[in-house]
Amino acid sequence: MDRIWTFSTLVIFGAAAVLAAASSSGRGESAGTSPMIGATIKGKVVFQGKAPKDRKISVEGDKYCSSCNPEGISTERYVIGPNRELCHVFVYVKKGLEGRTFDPPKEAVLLDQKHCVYTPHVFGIMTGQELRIRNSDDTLHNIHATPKLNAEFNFGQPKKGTEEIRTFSFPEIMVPIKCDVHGWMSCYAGVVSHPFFQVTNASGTFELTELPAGEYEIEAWHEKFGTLSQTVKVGDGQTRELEFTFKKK
Amino acid sequence: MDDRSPSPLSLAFPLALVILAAAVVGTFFLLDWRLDVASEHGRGVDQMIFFLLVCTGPLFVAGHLAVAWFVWKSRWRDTPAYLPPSPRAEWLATLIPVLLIGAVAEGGVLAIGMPVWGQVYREEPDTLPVEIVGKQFEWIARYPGRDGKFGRTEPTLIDDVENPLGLDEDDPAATDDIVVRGALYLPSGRAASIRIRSLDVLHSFAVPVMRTKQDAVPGLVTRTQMRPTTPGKYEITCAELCGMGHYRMRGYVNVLTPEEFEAWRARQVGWFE
Amino acid sequence: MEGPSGGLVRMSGTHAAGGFWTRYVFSRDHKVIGIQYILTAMAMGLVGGALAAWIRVQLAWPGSAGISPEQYPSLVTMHGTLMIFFVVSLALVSGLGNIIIPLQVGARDMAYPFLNMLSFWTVLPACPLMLASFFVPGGAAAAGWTAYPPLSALKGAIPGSGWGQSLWLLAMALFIASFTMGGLNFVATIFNLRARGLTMMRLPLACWTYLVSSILGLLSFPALTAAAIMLLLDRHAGTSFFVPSGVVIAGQVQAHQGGTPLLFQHLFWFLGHPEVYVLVLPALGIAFDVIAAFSRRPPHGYRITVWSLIVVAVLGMVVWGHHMFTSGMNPYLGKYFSVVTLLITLPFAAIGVNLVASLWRARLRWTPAMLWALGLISAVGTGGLGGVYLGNATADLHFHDSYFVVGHFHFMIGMVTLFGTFAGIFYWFPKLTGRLMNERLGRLHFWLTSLPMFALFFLMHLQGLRGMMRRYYEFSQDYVAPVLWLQPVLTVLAFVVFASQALFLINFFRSPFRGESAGPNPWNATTLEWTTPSPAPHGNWPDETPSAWRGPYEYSRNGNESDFELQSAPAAPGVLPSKR
Amino acid sequence: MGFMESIDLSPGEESRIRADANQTLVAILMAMAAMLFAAFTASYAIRRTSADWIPVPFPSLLWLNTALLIASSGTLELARDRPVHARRWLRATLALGLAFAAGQILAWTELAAAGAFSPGNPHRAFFLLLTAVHGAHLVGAFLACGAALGRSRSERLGPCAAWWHFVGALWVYVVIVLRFF
Repeated sequence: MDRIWTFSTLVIFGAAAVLAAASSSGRGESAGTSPMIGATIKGKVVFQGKAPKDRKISVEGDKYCSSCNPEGISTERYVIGPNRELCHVFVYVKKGLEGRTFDPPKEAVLLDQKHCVYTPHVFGIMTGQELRIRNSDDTLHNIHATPKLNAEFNFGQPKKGTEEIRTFSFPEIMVPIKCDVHGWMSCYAGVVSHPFFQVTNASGTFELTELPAGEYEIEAWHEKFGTLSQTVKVGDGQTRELEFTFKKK
Repeated sequence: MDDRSPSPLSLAFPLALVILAAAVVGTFFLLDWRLDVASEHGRGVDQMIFFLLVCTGPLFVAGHLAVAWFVWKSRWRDTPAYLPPSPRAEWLATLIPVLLIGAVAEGGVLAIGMPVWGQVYREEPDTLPVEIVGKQFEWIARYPGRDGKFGRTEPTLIDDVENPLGLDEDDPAATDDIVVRGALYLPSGRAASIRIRSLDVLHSFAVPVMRTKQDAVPGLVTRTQMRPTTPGKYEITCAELCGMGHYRMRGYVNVLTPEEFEAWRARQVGWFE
Repeated sequence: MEGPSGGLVRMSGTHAAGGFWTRYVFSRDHKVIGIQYILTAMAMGLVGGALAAWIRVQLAWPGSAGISPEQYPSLVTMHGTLMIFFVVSLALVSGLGNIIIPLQVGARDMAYPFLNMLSFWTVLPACPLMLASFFVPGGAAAAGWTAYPPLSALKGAIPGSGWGQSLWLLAMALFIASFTMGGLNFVATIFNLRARGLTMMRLPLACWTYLVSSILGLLSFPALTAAAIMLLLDRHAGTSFFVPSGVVIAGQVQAHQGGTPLLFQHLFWFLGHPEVYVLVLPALGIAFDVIAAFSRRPPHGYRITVWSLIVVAVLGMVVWGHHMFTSGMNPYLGKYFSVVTLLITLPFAAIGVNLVASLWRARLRWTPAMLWALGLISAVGTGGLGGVYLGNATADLHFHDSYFVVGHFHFMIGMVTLFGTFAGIFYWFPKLTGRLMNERLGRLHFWLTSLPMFALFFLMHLQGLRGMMRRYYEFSQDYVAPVLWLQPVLTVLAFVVFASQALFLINFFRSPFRGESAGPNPWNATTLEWTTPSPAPHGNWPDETPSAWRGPYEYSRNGNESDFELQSAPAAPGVLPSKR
Repeated sequence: MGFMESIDLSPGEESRIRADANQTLVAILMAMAAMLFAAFTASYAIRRTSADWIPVPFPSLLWLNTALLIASSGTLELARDRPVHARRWLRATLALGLAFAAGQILAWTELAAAGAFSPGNPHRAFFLLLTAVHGAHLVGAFLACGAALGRSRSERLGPCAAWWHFVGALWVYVVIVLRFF
């Protein structure tokens, strides 16, 4: 009897040790764990030319949405600042990280549906990272993703407070997500296999930090203006600045 | 097997039938099944339905009472004597109720139904041209604008946010088209000629209070006509299964007085203006 | 169908009883196959009924059933498909038809026993295939039992349109193949294997209805076959028979071009409408047989009924468009379909009136089978009158796809067919098992099923009048609010109906062992199946097969000693059964 | 074995009833096939009005195939007329039928090589569909005639011949539809 106990204890400890080793080695080069400071690429995205305006969408066919948006809904497509800073641009490392693997962060990306609008309108997510989809509205929304590489999903959230988790398996720029019930509701997910991405905010700036030294192709993507890319070389501890200028196609 | 004493069922069953018939008739008086009607042809549809209710109701009751009566009578009958009716009597016994039902059915549709049906599909002069387009899961209305012409649409131009119908900006007829999401504005008293389209799957443009129902078929333009009578706000629903959001594919018909309607129309701007 | 013939021994009797496997599993005996069908239908009925109950929970208390809006159409689709094709078709048409036809025509078996076995073993795999679709990615088919494209043709249109729809089509293909084989057997058996002396006008009405229904089914199913093949090609081979140009699903323009969705609807309803008669007519035939036996008099107007059946079948094939009044087809076609559809009321009412008139001067015996038959009269009358509303194109502007339609077709292909099936099972049970089913349990089952069902489906008509649309996950429309309080009531009624089927199951599975022993003719009925011992042996008659010397319903003839005369009893000289 | 041994039917009668039942079966099957092709024809008629309808070049090989199939009907009639040589003529019929099938496959590969079966054009789709469904009916004819070859009794030969001729007529119909409409 004793021998069985000893044996099973050994097996359990052994397994735990192997698991611990595996998980620590799996963490690899993910940001934050290595002592190195790394490189930083930051910059700004601007728009040049006559800026199109977001249409106010009247939603009078929908009782709920019109009650929380009596003036109509703005779609957040062309959010352009006073100095032509362009918001909702997805900036990420397109090339230069081949062969490296990164673990997805534990915390999920939250996609909220509130007042018949998706928040955020554009977001980045790592392959394998959880996407938590929440309905904060007291009406039906459905979440219909139409990716090319990843698995399509399409489900409804009829009640306020419901949440669902989805993940993406392959990098894909970009995955359009729509609500079929409310045609104006759309958002985009940039799925990448590394943590070096950012979506510009109202100030149009982005900052990719703790990059390993190397040469990278950085791409900026906007849902209507298309993509721009630049190649940049950074060394350890260095910071490089970039500027992307979109024009109306 | 020969049960000489009458079964309690020979009492209970006819009684159940009588109660059933009474209950069915009763529900029509107890339940609030009447729906308002706000269109001209809708009144005709209601007349048709009312005619059928009035005619088939007694037939329903008569049938149930006949069964109850025969069953009730059989209670005292225990001699195995059955006198077959003469073929003539047999024919008559069948033919008379049959002709009655046939007259109700065919007479109703020919005398009352078809004129109303014609009213819905007739091409009248001086109608208000409107378009209603179904897509998963939304109704989008379009008015031809000042030029009275519907502009060209292209599926490839469809962008749910900026151009839900795929209007072609290069077509001059399209620039002044008025597009309204989820609501149809109509003047009362004037017939609206409604062209119905679908961008994806089958839908059905249904306005229950108007008694209007016409499928939206992709690849096809269907038509219906209605003359609203009473100003008000009436719900549009979808009557053809179109996917998960079918049950809440909603919209409104806003019936305005002619003056209000003109004022409303004057406020609208074309899609590309 | 003239010409002398004999007892038809070898014709169908080229198979022996055999051992366990050939006797009970891969049996070619029509009675065993009939029971296999009925058992299969019962299993599928439990699933279909559970789906209905589940749907009703959602409708009564939205959100509490754990059904999401994209699953709801799947449940509705599967409930409809299972009930129509895998419950009613299998139990009433394939199941009872198999049991009744050879026995009533005095044949040893079906004309093609092997084909008969093959027919069952074709449909059996379709059942797990259909059910499996719940567990594939995207869930079961969700385009309705009508499977209208483009919803059923485009994967992105609804999640169930992926794998689920493919499995649905596959299972339906197997079903159609099976139903075709069964129908061919029915027709060949009734036409060619009738006993000596059994002229067509001496055929019991149950056989007549099976004959008419089989021919109708055989001629209309090819349209669905064609539609299903083309839909399959549209889904998987990139053709566009039914998907038009420029369809945009979730912002993406589909590659299909030029197809016509209305074409599918025409093809579908070319089958779909006759299918209703395929299911309803046999139930009426069974009711005529049962009512004759338990009211101790021949049915009223045998010939009128037979001709009415034929007219119903012929007209039934040219009225499919009344399902499409609002579909966008030419309004003139709407007029035509409306007028011709309402012509069906004439023969159909004749059948109904004859059912009622068959009770005139009756001497009733209150068996459960009789209760079901009487209940059927009420159901077919009410449902039939509802049809007068729906065949009317103008009224249909209001009723199309509303709960009025749901109530109506549940009366016809829910209640009428189910009542007929129960009547048939109670009536012929002793012939199969040698024992009677429990009458007390049977009566209880009747009351607990029929009354709630009537209330349930009748009240749906009123909801339809108010404008409630079918296939809705939830009702938030203002105009239906006054009839929404009915929803929980209807759900409770549905649960009573579903739960009371347990009484039937207990009765059905207990009676073969515990039931009262039945003689060869427990009901003192007249048709040929009651001339053989109960249970009927393999090959149906232990020695020679019977001949028919007289009509099928010789009850209470004046001056006779007993109140019935078997069809096989030799008649007075001069009435020789020289013709078939 | 039970009831198999009890004889209350003369062999002649039995065989006649069997033949009658087979005739019933084939008659219904023909009606069903007619309905099936009617459904396809209706679809064809509706679909051909659309803009993307481009007629596929009709392979001339199909004319030869048609001739083969018509000839096979002739040989089948010879088989029915001459019971002594029935088997020989039946074999000839089957051979002609097989030649037809081979010709069909050849015509298909010819069309496929010309890129005719890429999806899109509805006429191509109908071409494939109608010939394929006709082919399925032909398989039935082969099975029936094969069965008749095994036991070339009139109870089988009659219904088999009916089906064979029907499939031939069906082919002529398909050719007319595909070539001229």
